[in-house]
Amino acid sequence: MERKAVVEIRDMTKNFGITRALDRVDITVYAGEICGLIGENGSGKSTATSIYAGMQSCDNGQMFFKGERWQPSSMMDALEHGVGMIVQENGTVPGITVAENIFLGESARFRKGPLIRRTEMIRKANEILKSIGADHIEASAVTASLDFQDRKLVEIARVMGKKPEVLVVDETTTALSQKGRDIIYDIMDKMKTDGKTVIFISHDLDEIMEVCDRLTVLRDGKIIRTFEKDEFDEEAVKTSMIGRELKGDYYRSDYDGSYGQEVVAELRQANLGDQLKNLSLQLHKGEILGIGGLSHCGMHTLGKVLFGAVKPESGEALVHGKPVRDEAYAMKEKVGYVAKDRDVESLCLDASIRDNISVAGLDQFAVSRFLILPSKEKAYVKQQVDDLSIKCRSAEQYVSALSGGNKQKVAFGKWTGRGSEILILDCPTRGVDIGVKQAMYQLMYRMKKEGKSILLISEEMAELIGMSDRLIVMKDGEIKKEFRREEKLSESDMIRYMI
Amino acid sequence: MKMTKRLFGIFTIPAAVLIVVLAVSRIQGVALFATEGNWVSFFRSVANVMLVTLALSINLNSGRFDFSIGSVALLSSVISATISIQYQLPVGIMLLLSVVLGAVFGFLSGLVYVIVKLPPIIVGLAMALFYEGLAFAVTGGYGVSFVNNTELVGFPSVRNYSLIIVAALAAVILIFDYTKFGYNYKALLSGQKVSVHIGIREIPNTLICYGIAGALMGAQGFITATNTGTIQMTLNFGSIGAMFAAFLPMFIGGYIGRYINDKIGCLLGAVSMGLVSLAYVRMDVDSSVQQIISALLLVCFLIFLNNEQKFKNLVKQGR
Amino acid sequence: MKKWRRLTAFLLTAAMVLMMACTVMAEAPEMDESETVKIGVLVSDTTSAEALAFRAYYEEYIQNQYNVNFMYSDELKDSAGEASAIDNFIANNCKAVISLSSFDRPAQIAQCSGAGVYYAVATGTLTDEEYEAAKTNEYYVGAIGPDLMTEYQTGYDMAKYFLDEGKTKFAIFGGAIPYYTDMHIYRAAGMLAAMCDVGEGSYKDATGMDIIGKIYEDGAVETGAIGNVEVVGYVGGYDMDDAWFGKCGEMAQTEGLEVILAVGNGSDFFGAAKGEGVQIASVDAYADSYKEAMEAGTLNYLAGKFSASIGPIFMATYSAVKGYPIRDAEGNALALSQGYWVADSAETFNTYYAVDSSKEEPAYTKEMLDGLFGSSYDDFAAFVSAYTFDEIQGLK
Amino acid sequence: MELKSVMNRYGLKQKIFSIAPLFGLIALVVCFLAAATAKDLNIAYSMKNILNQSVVVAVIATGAIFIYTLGSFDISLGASACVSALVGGMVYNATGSVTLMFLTCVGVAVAIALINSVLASVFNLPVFVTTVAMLSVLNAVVLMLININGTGSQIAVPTDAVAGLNTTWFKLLVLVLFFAVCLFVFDFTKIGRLQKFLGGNPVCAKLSGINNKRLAIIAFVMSGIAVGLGSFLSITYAPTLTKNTASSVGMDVIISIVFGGMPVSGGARSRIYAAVVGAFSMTFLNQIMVMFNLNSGIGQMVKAVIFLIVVSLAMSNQRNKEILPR
Repeated sequence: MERKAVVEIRDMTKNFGITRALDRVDITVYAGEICGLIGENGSGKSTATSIYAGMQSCDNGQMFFKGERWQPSSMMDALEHGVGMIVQENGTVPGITVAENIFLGESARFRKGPLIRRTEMIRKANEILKSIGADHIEASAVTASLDFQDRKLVEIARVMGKKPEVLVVDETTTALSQKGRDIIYDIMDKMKTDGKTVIFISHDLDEIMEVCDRLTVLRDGKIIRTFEKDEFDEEAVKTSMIGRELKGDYYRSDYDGSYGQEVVAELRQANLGDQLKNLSLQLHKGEILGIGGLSHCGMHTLGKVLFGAVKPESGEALVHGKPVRDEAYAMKEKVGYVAKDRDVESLCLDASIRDNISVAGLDQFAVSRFLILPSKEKAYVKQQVDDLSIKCRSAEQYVSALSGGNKQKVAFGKWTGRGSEILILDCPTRGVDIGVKQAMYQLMYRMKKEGKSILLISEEMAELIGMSDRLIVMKDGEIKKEFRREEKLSESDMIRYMI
Repeated sequence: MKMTKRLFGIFTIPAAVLIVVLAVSRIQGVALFATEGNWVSFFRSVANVMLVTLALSINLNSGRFDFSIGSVALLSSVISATISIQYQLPVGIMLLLSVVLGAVFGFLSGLVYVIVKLPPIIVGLAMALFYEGLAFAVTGGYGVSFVNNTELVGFPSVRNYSLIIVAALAAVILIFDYTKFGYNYKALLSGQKVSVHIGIREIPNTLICYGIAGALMGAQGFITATNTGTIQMTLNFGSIGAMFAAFLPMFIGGYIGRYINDKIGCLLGAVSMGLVSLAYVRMDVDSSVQQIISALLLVCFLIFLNNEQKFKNLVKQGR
Repeated sequence: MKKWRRLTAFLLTAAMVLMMACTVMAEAPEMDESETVKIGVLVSDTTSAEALAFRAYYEEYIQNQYNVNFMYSDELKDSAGEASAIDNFIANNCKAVISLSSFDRPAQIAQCSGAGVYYAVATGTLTDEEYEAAKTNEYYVGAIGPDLMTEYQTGYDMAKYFLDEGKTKFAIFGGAIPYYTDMHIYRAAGMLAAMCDVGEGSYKDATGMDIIGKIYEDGAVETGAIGNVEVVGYVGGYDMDDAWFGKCGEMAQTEGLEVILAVGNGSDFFGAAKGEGVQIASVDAYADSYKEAMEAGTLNYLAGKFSASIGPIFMATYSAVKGYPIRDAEGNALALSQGYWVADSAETFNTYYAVDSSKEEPAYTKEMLDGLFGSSYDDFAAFVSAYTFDEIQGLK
Repeated sequence: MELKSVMNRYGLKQKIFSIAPLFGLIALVVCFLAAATAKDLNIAYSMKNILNQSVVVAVIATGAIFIYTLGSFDISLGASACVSALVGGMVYNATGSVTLMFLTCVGVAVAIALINSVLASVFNLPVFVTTVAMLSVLNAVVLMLININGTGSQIAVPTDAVAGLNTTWFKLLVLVLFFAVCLFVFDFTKIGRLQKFLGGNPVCAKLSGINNKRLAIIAFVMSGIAVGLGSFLSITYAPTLTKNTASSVGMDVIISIVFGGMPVSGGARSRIYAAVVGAFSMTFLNQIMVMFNLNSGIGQMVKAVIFLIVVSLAMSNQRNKEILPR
């Protein structure tokens, strides 16, 4: 049977400053299939698809859509002509209604004379929400009042309302509950049976192999290999993703799961809105305590409370038995906190590597904790850069110019440099490529062995299972289940308590 | 939202101001609205404050602090008055001219901003200097005077000011709430990056914002000019003062805007300020005392806004 | 040390004056115009009608007649601004500074004489103490302008004019009284003094010149009855905000008000708002806007400076720069008072205005000024004291 | 190999643009000297004059950099300088002590700064709007001070009392010393480092244990000291004080800081020398205008254009092509 090429990308090149994000990439996707794109962070998979979906332009190369030359001027334009994309980051505008988000940039559709008919817009939006199975969302609600998952569904509604021929789904499922995932899978299936095209981007190998008919691997802006369904093989895909075989352990290899007796940090009956409900937990010396759950189960808040950044309404956070007043106190007690939202909470992007690393370590190298001697600072920063092998031109380079993995290393360096004994890591490997991930897992393990304690909050179940001594599953601000470290523990065991 | 809560939110501030002002003037033994002139000056300050507040908030809501609005009012009124005197135009045409010229100068400010892509505050400062200088150069420093042009100085009246208030308010509500531009404006306002990625064109939208703010300032400049029949020149940022008076009504407008259209909030904020101004006039309050009262009002309201939750908790505990 | 220097300066000046007197007697002073003389002009309020009219006279008339080049300061707001502007003039090699700015005159004099630059006050006077300190300073040319008594009298005459017409209800616009600007206080005091005299009453228990002190105490004028006349309204300051314009409007429309007496800017702020039958009087300059106001009947009385009034002080300065300072017998610098042209009808206003705004034949022409070059103090004083319109026209 | 050289060049470019304002200053100096030669200017006197006219703004702006670094904005600096100078002048007239006057100037300015910062930080108010309110309070205070004083429109310190300090060397000394202190605090102590970080990303700063309230108060105190010094210097320069004393300083400070290449959003790109560079650049620019005896209106237009050009050049490497800056 002759397959009909719908999406064709030929010889596409894109540079960001000095970085070559795409290097002569060719991609072809056919009607009636779900094609997966996989690769490490910065491999170019999102760049290529976002260019095709009109979000940005390429420097060189050609695109075709159903055999015709394809040059969308914007996402709106692309969507108008049949190519829709659901983006990785939050793609909704918080301050306006759901309906306005669904028809973002195309309010003119409801124009009568020069004026826009609001009620008509809301009615149409409700129709679309219903058609994708998200009728629990009210189109006249303000988007900011929805949770993350529903906002994602609004975005999906925006795209699906246009009945696209091609749908690009970029790492959308990670943060969704089963219900959200099911909605997306249903949509993808339906498109496939209708003879339309889906491009599915994910870093989750299991998921992508399950869903896709074909799989293209990118690395460093180049197409490495395309696997047909019958060629799918986890190890082979992984190898082509990172370009070498992973040497050594990925996660930790032992199933020992033991830790010290001493409680170094704990929460006592902490309450905070719907985020924490009478929650107590203890972190021990030399323990990696994993906390898993859906994005809004309260685990991210938990991390902040333990670091003193957020005050619980009642109950308390203790470190070494004493209440944590604020972040500065926590730091004095050698607690470190790597936040989930790296670019906003962990780093100051518009500052140098030096600034970012030394800001938390001033009490380590500043004379009398006050005077900064350039030579001492340089040495301190260099130590962290070397220890974590941060790839950079110099320590004076702005953090904004670094890749995701290297940024995260800087965020780590901030805390490891000052000898933190207790590390609260919130999604530490989010948006980090496999190579760096592995390095971080090994670092965590080493720290555990050194007797340090780690609270690992993550949305990635594999790494929780792979790394934790103890694993707590949260839902709606409560602890639903606690697992001990064991070989047999699987993701489905966890999911049962999460959803 | 319940209707009572809504009405409460809308009218608490203006009503409270009215009650306080009435009570104080009763104690002082003066009537607030004694003469026709009092009504005229009340409506004038409402119109004035509302126009500046709207103009300021259009851009400030989007994070663009534009220092040049005062100079736009100055320059557009200078040119429109000069032309009107020269060709003996009726006052309605002068108003129209002011508004159009204001829109043009506002648009130009915006154009410079989108071309140089510097923070709006910097561009605003430069444009304020430029427009003040231009107004000075155009009139040779003399300013414009048409005290004796009965056509033009006959403008101030309750009816005319109300017409301006209603027309301006209707126009901005229509434009910002019922047009494609308005929908895109709101989207860009709280989700700049997402909206741009989607394909909403930010530059034209921004230019229109500056144009509308300029048009409003053109009307404001017209009101100031026709009030006395003279336009005094100013240099070295003398024109930015007008903006500071708009902060309090803008915050009040923002608060009221939670319960009703935010533009109407601006009007109610301006009404509150108009009452306070009138009270100053009627009770002959010394200008330094005025300044201190205004500053205290601003600070107190800000403290309330920024600590609202704490206040609510206090009230709850109090019960 | 200091005394020594002063003494030497004094002796030197005296000697010079003596020598000068000898040379004057010996031969007529000669105007050498081979070199362009740069003169700096200090202006505090660059946008006032008065300042602009003065500037036009210097730049469009004097500069065309003599080999001089005027350099103007920017708007000045305080004494630091004055000092900077003078520094600029000195750096630009100005030979003299003519000042229309009065934040700190002693400092201006000190700064100029320190740099060997001549200094003159236009449209104003020094206080007695200031004059005492400066009069023998070689670089201090002198001051010509309305002294404070002239200001007082101007206010007095203005109010008297209307009182004589039988008007009894007045409102006063106090301009910069809240900021304690002397000339505005004296003008207002003069107005009130006239009311006391005619109305046979007193202002806060004071009459005549004592009223000046009362205004200084309050920084404002109090409303109320003065005998059988009444001050029904008062506004001061230049706040230019809604409340201030409201006050102005309210004052202009006060029930029964007959006349608004303004220390300045009368028709600017009240012309548009005034009620039926209210007359306005003001002190200012013979500018375009006042011409229209007079013709339209919005303004009924104007005591105005004429733009050429700063002609003589230019000549005194120019003369000094060229080596012929004008000094009295004791070697003292000029201290001359000069008053306003008063117009009470559109007709007189227009007659004055035509002369005042002429760039070919202004009130003081080159021919008239040339006669002052190197003249004696007395001749100079006589010339300046004949400042009324008719007197000046009579000289032509 | 090629990539490396490109990277080096990129790094270099970043550096060059960051010192563009310095080039701007040099260009202005060159223009000034060229014009001065052509226009027969007394250059030696002019240099002294330029110092006189820059020093107050340079000192105050240098202190204000600490506030700007936090991404805040203080519009009440000019009014604060006026109040400090007036109170200082009154204290001198009451006591006859220059030292007391100096201490009063600094004390009053610091007190005002403290009120500003404590109000803003205790009640979580936006700093800019707080200073707008403070501006109107201070303006009222100025009128009252002049009222209380009762000697008419001014408070005059005898010229002789401060003439000894109205010298080039004293001014240079104050400027250099204060600049050195600020440079030290800004670049070599924890305070400056944390302030830059706080300005760059307040959320991350909080999560790095930085106490934003304390740093904001320190920033305001630094600017208060600067305002005090500035008001003292302006008394020595022009001892007759009126309601308009230092009235143009407020805006001059903002313009100078921006002209010197300081990003209005503060953060890590903040430079302590921006204020001095900007203040002197503005004075040189003004001097060039003066030489050409431009009409005030046209002069101001030319200034606006040059200001925009220099600032655009200085910030040309910080621009986001995709969305407009806010």
